[in-house]
Amino acid sequence: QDTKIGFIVKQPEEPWFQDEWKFADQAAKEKGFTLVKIGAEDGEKLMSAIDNLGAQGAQGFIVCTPDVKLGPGIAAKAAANNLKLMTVDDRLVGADGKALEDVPHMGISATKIGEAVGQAIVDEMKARGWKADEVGAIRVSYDQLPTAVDRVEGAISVLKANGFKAENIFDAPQAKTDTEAALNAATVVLNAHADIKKWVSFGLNDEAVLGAVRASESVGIPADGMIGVGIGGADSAINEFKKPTATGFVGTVIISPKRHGYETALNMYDWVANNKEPEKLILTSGALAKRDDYQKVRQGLGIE
Amino acid sequence: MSFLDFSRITKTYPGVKALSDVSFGVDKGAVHGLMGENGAGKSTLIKILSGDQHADDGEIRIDGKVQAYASTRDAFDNGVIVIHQELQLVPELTVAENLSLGRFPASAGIIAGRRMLDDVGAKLKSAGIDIDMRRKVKTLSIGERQMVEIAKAIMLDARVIALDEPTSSLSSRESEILFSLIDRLRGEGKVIIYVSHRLDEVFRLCDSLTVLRDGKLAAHHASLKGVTRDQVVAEMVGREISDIWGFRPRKSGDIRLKVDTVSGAKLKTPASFEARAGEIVGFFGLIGAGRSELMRLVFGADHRSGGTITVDGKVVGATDPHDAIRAGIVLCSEDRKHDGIIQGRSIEENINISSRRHHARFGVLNRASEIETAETFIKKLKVRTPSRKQDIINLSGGNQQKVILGRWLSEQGVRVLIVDEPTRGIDVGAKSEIYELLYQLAEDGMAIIVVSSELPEVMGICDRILVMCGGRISAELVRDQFAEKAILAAALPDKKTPDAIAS
Amino acid sequence: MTHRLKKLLLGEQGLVVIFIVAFALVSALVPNFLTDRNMLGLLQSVVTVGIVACTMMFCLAARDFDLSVGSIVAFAGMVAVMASNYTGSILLGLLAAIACGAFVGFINGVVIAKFRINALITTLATMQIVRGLALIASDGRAVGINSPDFYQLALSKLLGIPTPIWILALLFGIFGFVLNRTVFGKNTLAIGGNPEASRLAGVNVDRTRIWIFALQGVVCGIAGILLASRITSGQPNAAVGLELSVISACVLGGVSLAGGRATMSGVIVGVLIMGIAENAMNLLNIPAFYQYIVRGVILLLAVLLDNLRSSALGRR
Amino acid sequence: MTHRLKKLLLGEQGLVVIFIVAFALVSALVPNFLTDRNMLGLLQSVVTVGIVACTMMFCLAARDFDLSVGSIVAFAGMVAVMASNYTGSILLGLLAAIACGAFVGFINGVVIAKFRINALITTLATMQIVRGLALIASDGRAVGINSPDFYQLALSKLLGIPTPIWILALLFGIFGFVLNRTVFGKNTLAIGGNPEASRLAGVNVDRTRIWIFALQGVVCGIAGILLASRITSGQPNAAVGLELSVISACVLGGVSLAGGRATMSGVIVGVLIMGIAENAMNLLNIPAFYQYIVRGVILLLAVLLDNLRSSALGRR
Ligand SMILES: Nc1ncnc2c1ncn2[C@@H]1O[C@H](COP(=O)(O)OP(=O)(O)OP(=O)(O)O)[C@@H](O)[C@H]1O
Ligand SMILES: Nc1ncnc2c1ncn2[C@@H]1O[C@H](COP(=O)(O)OP(=O)(O)OP(=O)(O)O)[C@@H](O)[C@H]1O
Ligand SMILES: [Mg+2]
Ligand SMILES: [Mg+2]
Repeated sequence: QDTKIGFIVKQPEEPWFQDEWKFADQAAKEKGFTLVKIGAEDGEKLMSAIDNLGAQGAQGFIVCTPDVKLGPGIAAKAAANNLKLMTVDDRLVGADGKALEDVPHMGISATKIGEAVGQAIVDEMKARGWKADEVGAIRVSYDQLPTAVDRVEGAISVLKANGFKAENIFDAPQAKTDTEAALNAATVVLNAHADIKKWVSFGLNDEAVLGAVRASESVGIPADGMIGVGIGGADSAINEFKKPTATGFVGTVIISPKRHGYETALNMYDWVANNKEPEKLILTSGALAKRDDYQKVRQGLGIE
Repeated sequence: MSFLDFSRITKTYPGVKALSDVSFGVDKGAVHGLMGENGAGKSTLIKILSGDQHADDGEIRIDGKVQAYASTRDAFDNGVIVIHQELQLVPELTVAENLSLGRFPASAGIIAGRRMLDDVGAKLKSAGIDIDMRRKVKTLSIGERQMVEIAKAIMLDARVIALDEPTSSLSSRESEILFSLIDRLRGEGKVIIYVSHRLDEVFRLCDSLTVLRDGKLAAHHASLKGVTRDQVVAEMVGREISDIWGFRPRKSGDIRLKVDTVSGAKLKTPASFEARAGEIVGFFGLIGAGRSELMRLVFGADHRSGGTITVDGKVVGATDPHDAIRAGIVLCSEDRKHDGIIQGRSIEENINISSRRHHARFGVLNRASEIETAETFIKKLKVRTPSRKQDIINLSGGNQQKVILGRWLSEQGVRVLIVDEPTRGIDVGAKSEIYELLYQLAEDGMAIIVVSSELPEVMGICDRILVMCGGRISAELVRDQFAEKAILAAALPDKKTPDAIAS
Repeated sequence: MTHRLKKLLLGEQGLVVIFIVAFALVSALVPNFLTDRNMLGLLQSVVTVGIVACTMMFCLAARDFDLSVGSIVAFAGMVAVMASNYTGSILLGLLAAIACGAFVGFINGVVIAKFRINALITTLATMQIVRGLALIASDGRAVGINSPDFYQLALSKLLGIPTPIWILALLFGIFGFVLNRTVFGKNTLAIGGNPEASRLAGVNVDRTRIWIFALQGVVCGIAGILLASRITSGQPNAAVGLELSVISACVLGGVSLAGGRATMSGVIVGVLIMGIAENAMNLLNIPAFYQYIVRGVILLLAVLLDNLRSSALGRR
Repeated sequence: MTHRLKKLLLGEQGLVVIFIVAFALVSALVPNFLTDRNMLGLLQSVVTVGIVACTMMFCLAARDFDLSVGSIVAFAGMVAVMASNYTGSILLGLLAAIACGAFVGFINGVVIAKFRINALITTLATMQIVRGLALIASDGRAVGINSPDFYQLALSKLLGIPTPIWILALLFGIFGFVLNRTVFGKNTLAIGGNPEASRLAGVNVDRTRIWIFALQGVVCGIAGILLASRITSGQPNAAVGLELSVISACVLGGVSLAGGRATMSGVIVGVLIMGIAENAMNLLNIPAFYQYIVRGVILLLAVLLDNLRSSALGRR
């Protein structure tokens, strides 16, 4: 019987997940198994997707869940369909809020990425010689998404540890997770605090930070008055680095879709085909990429 | 004091005093006529009686008790049933369901379908109305719908029944059914209020009569003995009208419209006829004779499955009304609510919708000429309204009809004017003016086709009459051959004696 | 023979016939489609949409519109979980969820019917407010279920078929009956077909509309409970965009947005078409971006076919 | 005095008066609201919604519905960027974007008007198809702009006011004129008021509807270009959910979903109310979850106020 492995992701339109899929496909080609890619934006779709995999006769699947609290449900569904289960990016938790240790996981903690962003901002501020109390911070927030909260809170914790005052951090809630919404929200913050000339910004992903950077441009803050550090390192960030002149988008913390996609798929294949159980927990790390070194960083992560 | 008493009823709409200080009474077992020009306030009075509208002042008493209804439901519960001027039916429901709406026979909310059909069937049969009660209302013709509407009057045991222009789209045969129904109700001691613009009917049916003018009581006749028609007309219109038809002979010219073996989905038998320049051709028939269907085919409103239409020798490939209009054929449709008025828009826009393309330049409106056209026709047709900007839905039924007529009379380059029941709901005074307008248009060389269910009307104003029956043209008579008997005989599908039906 | 076929196709149930043909085609062409497991999975995947479509049908038939269903489903799910956790009684949790759903629906109905505020705006507003409440109550995070019995709602089976599917079938039956055989159903159709005539005929239009929205709330509450049980947690972000799926399923099933026209069989077909499309696309492993296009094309084809059918009917 | 005030409030422009009062209130109560910078920021934030609302007004006034606007905006933005990059000419890119928008709109119109397919379903289908195309064309990734001149579309200013705002004002002016002073506008309103009567009055209903959708496409193309310039890239995920914002702005501005009623001033007010609400909430630093609730309440209040006004009018 052929090996069939599912790969379910929560936001199939996002470049990040597209990349994960792409690298998982690569593994599938190398090992000669079938990869079934399904997008599941919410818990209900996810449950259907697992049923669907079961019906197709898959042996296991990898999932990036729309919500970590779905843990027990996913585990039960997988067992009911006799499917091996691995998670990627986001780790499942039980009803008690503790991680489901039994489910093999590969990922990176949202808080850790956020801290890397915060560190990058602090470093850039030092390089530019900015003092913490003359700088405003735009927290482009999307609190509906728990991961987003963890990321920005990670960044804020580093900023605060480096002398940033809480009252200089301004919330710019985006109504949706696209650049336009971030742009509109950040514009309001910038205009409400016209006296502050130096700004830093961070958010859920590259698009959010790009919105803040665009907002600073539209109200006339020059590129050297803004430090934006994104998360993801997909094309929208790379495009920014390719622009002829530098913008306020200083860097992005790239997380490697290659490891997350390729390795998880490979591990699942080994588990299914050779009964070799994967490690329970593999944590990857992000790498900061900036205008001058992004190509090198990407190569280092195996994605160029 | 009478059984039903209106006292000092006053009602104002924005910009319009619809009723002021109207008082009169009606006795049990009497049919009381209510007449007046378009916009005189008849429907408003009926709506107040039905609990649909609330009077600003004054009160209604039945059997000495003051009636204060919060809703139409209260009115039913107090034995008041009103048949409104505009049809109030739900197209997607069946006839039986429409007649039971608001009072379905049910237990625990579940409809007793069998009982509903039995009830409705019995009532319809006793009233002599022959309509399949399982049909959805949307498949009925206007006339049939009107009969369904009328049937509502007998569905409940009412004390007071008000009928607002119930015969406006009925032909004489169906009207007769209604009249015998009214006679029966009168015999049962009900109070019946009867609104109509047809003097013949009012004199045939009514025991007493009230005339409204500009929202005020113009006359009250406790008995119709010794009252003449001319007197009533004068009370209504404020002047004498000697000859309402005012027919004058014309010379007719070449053939304008030639309809050759035209057929469609709802008119299987191909029909052919022609109309000359300057000629007024009448189409008479009973409900369902297919006149409206034929005219809709000529106008391109429905899909034509065969035949040709020529105007002034040129073939019209009309597949859509706007093609027909460009070729010089216009149709003023019989169903003003569904096919005529454009709700939510002003009188001005309703008049100009078709003709404005002649005045617009590069698609930009010529405001001055639009205003002028609107004002002209409001004046010419005596539309009663505070301003040309009034939403057409706020006009009285007859005034809406005038606005729709104005739409077509203001159109330019018309060679063939088809009017389907043009004077439906229009008062006598305005009628004669509309006829006069038709004569003028005919004299200017237009071919005019008048579809009407009112035999006196077609006989009064037409040069030639075509009679339709069962979807085919069954007779053709020129003016000096006009005779009621002959026309009715041709209109009747079965060979019953026409005397039984003649009005 | 061909005559009888024509009659069948063009009759009231023509949509159902078309659906059966399409179903047979998909079964033949898509591997693994017609297996017991997949059929059950398919049915389970349409439970939420299907349940909510039952009352959305009434709503649309009465010329109304309800955008708040997605939020109510999420909110009711949250309430079910939180109340169960708090009281320790699953039953109380379920009752609380249904009560909350009914309450929101009732408010919708009152605002729309009594204050005469446009249904689109009203339900758009409650959609936001209720979603906000769900987020605030849970601080934006999913709430886990304490008692594993709660999962049993969705996992338990009767005759080999999971409970939610039974509930769905039951609701289809009930609301089909209500639409055609009760005063409430006929009044709904009448209001949609001609509100003015219904009012003049003495139908209590306001009360009927309020009932429709309240029922919609109850049904959303049930859907929310089943969803929470199925995904084993209350999620404030659940069922985003549900309203559009439900409304399209209804319209696909021949419910007129202009009111006055609806059949339960049509709605069932509409719901199933949407579910089958999703299911088959995943079975065929169609890439995510192409799924958008296929979904769009299927929608168009489905209505186009039905239109051809009914225009053939008109010309008959 | 009070009489004149009453007349003003209850007149045609009463909604505008209410809006001005509300605006004054917000200005007084919300710090930093009434600053030049914030006003410009506010206006820029409503450019997309405002532009698309111009033609959505026509669409709704003709009793139609367009859900595909968000997808068209994203797609047109992608096309503008990709075509500019490919040809090296920004002008060609812009033309291509507008042509694509017009094409999609035209297809919508033809399917709806000629094949008589429900507008909701049709545009839901094109919404999916077009979004799918945008995703496929870009492989789901943002596409950067090669020539920095492209940014200037959004950044350049005239008399201190950014170009997009001028364009918005211009379109408001043009479509206000078209609605009230042209045959096309009046025909649109007539079709919405009574489609059958309009057809029988010689209005070419099909052609008018096709034009409306095609225009909607053109306008979405313009909005897409400005958006791409503003965010300096073509993003296939842009403008998701735009349709709902635009439709609510229109309905808030008194456009009737039952057709036949629309004013440009109303739509402008609707667009601004939505923009001001967002802006003020962020200035007041209202937490994200509470923003949902506030947004809902403002929507309700705005329509309620307008209803009170017009029912007072009825009772005058
Ligand atoms: N809702 C309304 N808003 C404003 N004016 C109205 C409204 N309803 C009726 N009117 C006005 O009130 C007056 C009386 O109307 P009504 O319908 O009672 O006339 P009517 O006597 O029935 O005329 P017709 O013979 O044409 O049916 C008319 O001038 C009409 O324009
Ligand atoms: N939508 C429809 N579906 C089925 N039958 C219809 C429909 N509309 C009309 N008919 C039938 O077609 C026949 C012709 O109706 P039509 O309206 O043309 O008659 P008419 O001569 O104009 O009479 P009137 O207008 O006085 O009713 C009638 O028997 C009617 O019942
Ligand atoms: Mg009247
Ligand atoms: Mg007729």
